[in-house]
Amino acid sequence: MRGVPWLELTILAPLCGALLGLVLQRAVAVLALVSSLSTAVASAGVAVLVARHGTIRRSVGAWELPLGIQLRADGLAALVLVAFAVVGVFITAYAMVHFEPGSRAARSFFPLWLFAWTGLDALLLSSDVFNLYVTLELTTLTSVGLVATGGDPAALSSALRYLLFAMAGSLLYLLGVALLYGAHGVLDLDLLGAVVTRGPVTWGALALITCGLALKAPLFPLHGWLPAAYASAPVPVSALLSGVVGKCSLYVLVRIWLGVFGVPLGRAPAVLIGVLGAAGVLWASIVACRQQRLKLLVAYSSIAQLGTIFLVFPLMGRAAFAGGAYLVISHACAAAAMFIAAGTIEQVVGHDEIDRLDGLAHRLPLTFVAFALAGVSAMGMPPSGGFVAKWLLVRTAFELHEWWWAAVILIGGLLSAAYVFRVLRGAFVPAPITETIRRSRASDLLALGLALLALALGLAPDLPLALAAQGAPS
Amino acid sequence: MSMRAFLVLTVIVWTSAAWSAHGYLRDAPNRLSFWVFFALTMAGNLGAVLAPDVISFYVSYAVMTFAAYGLVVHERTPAAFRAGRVYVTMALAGELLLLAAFVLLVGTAINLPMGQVPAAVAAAPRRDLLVTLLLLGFGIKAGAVPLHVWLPLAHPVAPTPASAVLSGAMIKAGLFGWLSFLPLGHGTLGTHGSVCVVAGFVAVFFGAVVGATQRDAKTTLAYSSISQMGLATVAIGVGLSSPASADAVFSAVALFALHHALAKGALFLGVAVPVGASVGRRRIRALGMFLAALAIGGAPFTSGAAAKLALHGVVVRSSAAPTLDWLLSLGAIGSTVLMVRVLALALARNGEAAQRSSAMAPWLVLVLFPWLLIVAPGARPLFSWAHVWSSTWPAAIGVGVGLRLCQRPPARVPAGDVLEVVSVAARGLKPTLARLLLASQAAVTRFRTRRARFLARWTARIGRIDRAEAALSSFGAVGALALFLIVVLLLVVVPR
Amino acid sequence: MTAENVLPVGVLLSSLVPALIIFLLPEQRHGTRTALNLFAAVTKLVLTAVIGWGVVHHRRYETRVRFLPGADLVLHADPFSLLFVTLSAVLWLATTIYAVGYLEGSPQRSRFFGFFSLCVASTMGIALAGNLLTFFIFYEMLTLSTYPLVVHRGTPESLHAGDVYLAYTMTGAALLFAGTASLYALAGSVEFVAGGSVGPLVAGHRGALMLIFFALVAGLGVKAALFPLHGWLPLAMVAPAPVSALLHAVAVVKAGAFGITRVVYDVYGVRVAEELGVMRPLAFVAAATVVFGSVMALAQRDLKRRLAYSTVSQVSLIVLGVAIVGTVSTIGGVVHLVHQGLMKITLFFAAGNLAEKLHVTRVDQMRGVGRRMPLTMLAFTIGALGMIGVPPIAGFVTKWYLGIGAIEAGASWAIAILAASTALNAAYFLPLLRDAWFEPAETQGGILAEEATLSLVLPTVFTATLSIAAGALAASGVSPLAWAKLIATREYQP
Amino acid sequence: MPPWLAYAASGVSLFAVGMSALVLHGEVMRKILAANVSASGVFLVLVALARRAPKGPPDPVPHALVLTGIVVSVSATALALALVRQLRHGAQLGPSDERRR
Repeated sequence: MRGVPWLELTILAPLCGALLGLVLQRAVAVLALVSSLSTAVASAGVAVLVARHGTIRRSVGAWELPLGIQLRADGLAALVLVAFAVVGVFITAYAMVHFEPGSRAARSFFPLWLFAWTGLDALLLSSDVFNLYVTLELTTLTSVGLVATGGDPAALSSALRYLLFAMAGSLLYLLGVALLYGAHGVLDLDLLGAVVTRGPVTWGALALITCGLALKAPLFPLHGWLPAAYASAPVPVSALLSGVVGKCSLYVLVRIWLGVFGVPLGRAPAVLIGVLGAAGVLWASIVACRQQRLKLLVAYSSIAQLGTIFLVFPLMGRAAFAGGAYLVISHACAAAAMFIAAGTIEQVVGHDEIDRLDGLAHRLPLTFVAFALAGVSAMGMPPSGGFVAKWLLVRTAFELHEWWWAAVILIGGLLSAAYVFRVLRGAFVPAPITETIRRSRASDLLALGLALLALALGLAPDLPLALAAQGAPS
Repeated sequence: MSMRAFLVLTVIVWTSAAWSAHGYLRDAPNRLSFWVFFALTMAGNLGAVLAPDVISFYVSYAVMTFAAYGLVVHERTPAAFRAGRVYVTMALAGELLLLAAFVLLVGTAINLPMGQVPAAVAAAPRRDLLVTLLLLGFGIKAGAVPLHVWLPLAHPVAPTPASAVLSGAMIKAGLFGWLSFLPLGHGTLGTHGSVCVVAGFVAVFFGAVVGATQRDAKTTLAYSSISQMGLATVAIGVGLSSPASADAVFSAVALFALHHALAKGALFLGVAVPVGASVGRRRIRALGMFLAALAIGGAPFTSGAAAKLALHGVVVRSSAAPTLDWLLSLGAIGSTVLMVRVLALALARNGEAAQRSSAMAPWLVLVLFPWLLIVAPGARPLFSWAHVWSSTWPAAIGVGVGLRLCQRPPARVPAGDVLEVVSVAARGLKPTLARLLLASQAAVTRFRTRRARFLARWTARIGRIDRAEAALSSFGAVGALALFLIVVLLLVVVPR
Repeated sequence: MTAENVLPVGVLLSSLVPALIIFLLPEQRHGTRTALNLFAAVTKLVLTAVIGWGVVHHRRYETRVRFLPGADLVLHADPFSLLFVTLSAVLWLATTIYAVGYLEGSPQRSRFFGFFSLCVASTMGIALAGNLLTFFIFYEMLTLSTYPLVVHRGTPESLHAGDVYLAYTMTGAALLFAGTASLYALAGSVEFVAGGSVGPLVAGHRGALMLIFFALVAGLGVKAALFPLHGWLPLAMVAPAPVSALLHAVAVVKAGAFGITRVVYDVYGVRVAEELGVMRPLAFVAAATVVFGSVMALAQRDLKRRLAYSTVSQVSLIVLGVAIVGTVSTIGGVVHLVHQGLMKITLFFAAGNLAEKLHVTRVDQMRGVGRRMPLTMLAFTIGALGMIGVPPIAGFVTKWYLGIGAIEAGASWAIAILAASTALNAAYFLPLLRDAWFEPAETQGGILAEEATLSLVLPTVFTATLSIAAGALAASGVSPLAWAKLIATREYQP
Repeated sequence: MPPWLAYAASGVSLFAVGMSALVLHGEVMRKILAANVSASGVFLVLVALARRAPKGPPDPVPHALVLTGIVVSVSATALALALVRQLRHGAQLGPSDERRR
């Protein structure tokens, strides 16, 4: 078990799949599936390893620091890695259903997705600020490409906007990294954490890095690029963007805060981030309630959920940290499920306008069930992963006697109930019996599977929480 | 021992009424309903008399009370429904008062044997309140003034056999309640006693005066019941204020109840006895009614005389004995007047149920049974000259007054007397109430409109978020906000 | 893995598993579904009986699963949970039979029965929950699984009712969540223990505990329809009759009242709550609701709305009993949980029968219905008289104990509330009974000619019989009253 | 002011100029160019930092970083250009389309 280079495999498996996919275009879907499954197995391997032995570090190709690249997996990384891998497999499978085999879109989607996944896994396992930059860029650029696979003008222009915003964010981040390196001469997170002190350089780096990542994450009010990109992309892309890729920048920010800034700079900037996160929860939830299109609704819901995760900054502590991690993974499942369900609806009726979905549930029962179950998690109602996360965050807020964070989370939950049920209530309108739609139920089953995963996370949180606690801040 | 009298009267009155109803209702459309409620009421009444403990008493009593509603409204006429409404309202109030009393009395020990009740009441921490509740609660059933208003409405509208049990047996359940629950002989309750005595005499005269103005035999009979129950109330009052008289009160009230139940039952049934064209039957009916009326009037050698003698025995123990005694005799005048009126009204017409054949036999039982009382041991004084005189002169005056009234009947007081006043007052209040209702409806509407307007305003306000959200997606806004974020972050981290 | 560990889960699963199977069954498999439902209901009753026997014999039934730090998932059976479990299990059986008849031939029965069983499963979880978090989880599951039933018809009115239901219950849920989480934050862990467990915290956290209490009670008060949180209940009556039965008797408002009782007695402990001074406000709110609900009921012209407001009033009697400190009033409150359920479900069944067979939905259409549907109206009469408090029907026992409890606790004002409740109940029920029985019918066939079908009448008569039995046999050892006494004595042990 | 600092400062200014152009210019090509200018600014900062130590050989790490950064920047630019091209080519959108948004 220990002999197998699981960490490297999690990166290599999707990378190989992507490269082979570029060459063997006919078998690209099968290749993607195989490599997704291998990645999942490798991720599981990492998780088992971390669960048993705690944080693991490996130097790639035996090159030592500072020039070599070191991979590091602690509990948080392992947990997110596994969760993303599972969701990734589902998305791959869904894409196989969604895209016509051999189509142009399929040929470009699978390799890009696997490249993105490569970047994603590398990002999760990165241990220095520059590697984080590179992997984040890899993920972002491939994501932009993925958005553009839609091919229509809306998708292209929103991809372009996404790219420009992301470039700006990356550059801000990189300048921050440059400042840090200039001041301290190291890039490794732990080493930086050990040497970083108060001072103008640190302050500047903090401001630049935080702002850059806030732009990419996105943190309210810098989220302007996101809804259009999510809504205009092909469904599998929306699912993986909001479920998986969308958490990257946040992950980087958490890593850097945990490793570098958290201790010396005190709580004030963390509270600022929390305030923006809270504002984002409320803002995006209200906007989500007002959307006419289902995909936009889910997109805004994702922004709101991200906002909730940003609350771990002011609540920093073991329980809140676990809550944040839990929200990341359960939202990964739930958001993907919701997007897949929305995609199915759009595919069947040709639109995704919420007010015109009345009675559709009779024709697409499984789709609506999947959406409803994912909605339960998004609302943070028990039993679901969303509930567990909310519980951990709210409880921490009360433990810190800062009830206002709890209030924001609870109000956010109420608003999310409002938009989820806005979709679901139409399901109960009786519809005249129309022709049954002949189509594959695979996409429904996949959405349902993801939604059930989100629920299952709420039934047995013990194991994931134990994993997240490995190497977590105390 | 004296409580057995209640069992006897209950059984006899109910049996005869049932017998009589069998014929009376032979072809009535709602027979089934009548018998169901008749049986239920009877079961409740018997249960109350036989109850071994408080809870069984209360349950039986309540069953009786609510089932009797079915008897009151049996005819389904508007008058019946009105009477029913009044009855059920009053009965419910009575039940509530009693429930409160029982709760105060026994707490969770709902199995308190009936025999221990008076002592328990006397020892209860809130004795006075408790006694008040009991007096009022049972007083409603017993038709004590001013709680009697349902009685003259309800008794006459019921089918005659039902009137007989309502007036004959059921109001005795109220008396039974008083006797069983009040702490007679367990301490002095002066105020309660005096109030009872006063209320009792008020009932005696009020019932007689109002009853004398009635045009309907059954209503007059109902007022007679009110008047007669006033006598029992007086006795209870004396018993409350002087513990020494308790035994006498028990036997007097029991005897009185027995007498009144049977005689009143006989009078009510007599109203309905059909005679058709037969002169013989008509004479029998007239004679029977006359005998029963004599008893109620307290003429010598009747059960009424025996009952009054017993009451006299109670009253003399009171501190105000001469006055009370005199008032009793005065009351007897009233009773007789009412009886004359009843006879005149009832005999002027054929039995109301002429077309429905009703058995005469059960009626005769009721007529004749009370006479047994005067041959009972202990009735010796009935035959003393003094007593004969004291019971004759009021009766004679009463007959005179009654006959005079028959020639020139006074203006009729509407049945339900005080209730009419209340209804008129209520009618006066109606516009006010309607205005209040309208005002409250308007307030609700106003609230709803305001809420709707408020919501609409806020929805519109929240709607502005759409424009703001659209603005947030421009490069310029994001750039400015990002710059702002950097500045704020710096401001926040840089120590001052 | 002993029987003691497994049985509570068994009770839960006996409706959860059928729910899942029903969802998967094709719509047309009506026979299979009915059989499954009945089998499950009977299984649950048997399991409940076994546990009941065990609890009487001092066995300890508990299932504990590790869940979150400081908060396990716990199902346990104590006398109070068993009271609620038994009530729900019995009424579930009745309601299932009723619903099978009521929904004959209507669409979406699979969805209906699936969510119905899910509701009952959630209710079982609520009843058996061994700590506040477990309680909350099932409480929220109940919220979610009742929504589809409320909007089952899919008409604009029912969708509106669903919206309002969600708005109320979700807000309540948020408050309950806040209260629960903050109590856990304060106390570390909140198990349900007779006599409560937060006592030691009173010294340092008086204000916080008071606030948390009000948050919890407000959260629960939404489901218990405490004024002014009752707005959803009268609207929800647009749902089919079995759903009303479920909302009013089997699960929802009961869950709220049950939760308040749990919070008062097993989280805070009655002495602690009294010392915090939160019982009096609770009692006042409950009292206000009793009167308010009755007055509103009087003003309603729609039969089911009248019944709904009657529930608002009656459920608050439970809360009133719970909030007046004293063993006897507690008995009154707790036993009313059962009594109100039995009587109100009878009333809703009967109202459903009237609407179904005679299309009688308004109170002014009741003339003569007693002749046309005698069994139904007999049941209705028993329920209505019971609500008024006529002995020997169950409602009388409640009022008796509440009355004594109020006097015992020196809260004589509550007597006035009881009296007002009785008078108002009489005012809005008796005219219906008069119209039904004493007014002539518009049409009249042979007797029973117009009576509803057997599967509608049977449960109606069954619950009516239970209402009488619960009152008439209150003194016996197996009555709800005897059980409530057991519960109350346990809570007041020093 | 040591020379490295001057370079670094000018790098930062370049970055700022690029960023403001990225935000302020409506034309999408200009935005892409602005991003590149901005990136050059960052690279300049990094290169300047490599020579921070007054004596000895320059720090090799920043060079590695800059090289990697350039690769990233070029890829991003290429992607952006490809998107613009496809947009104009496929959708017949005028160059001013971006401005209207």
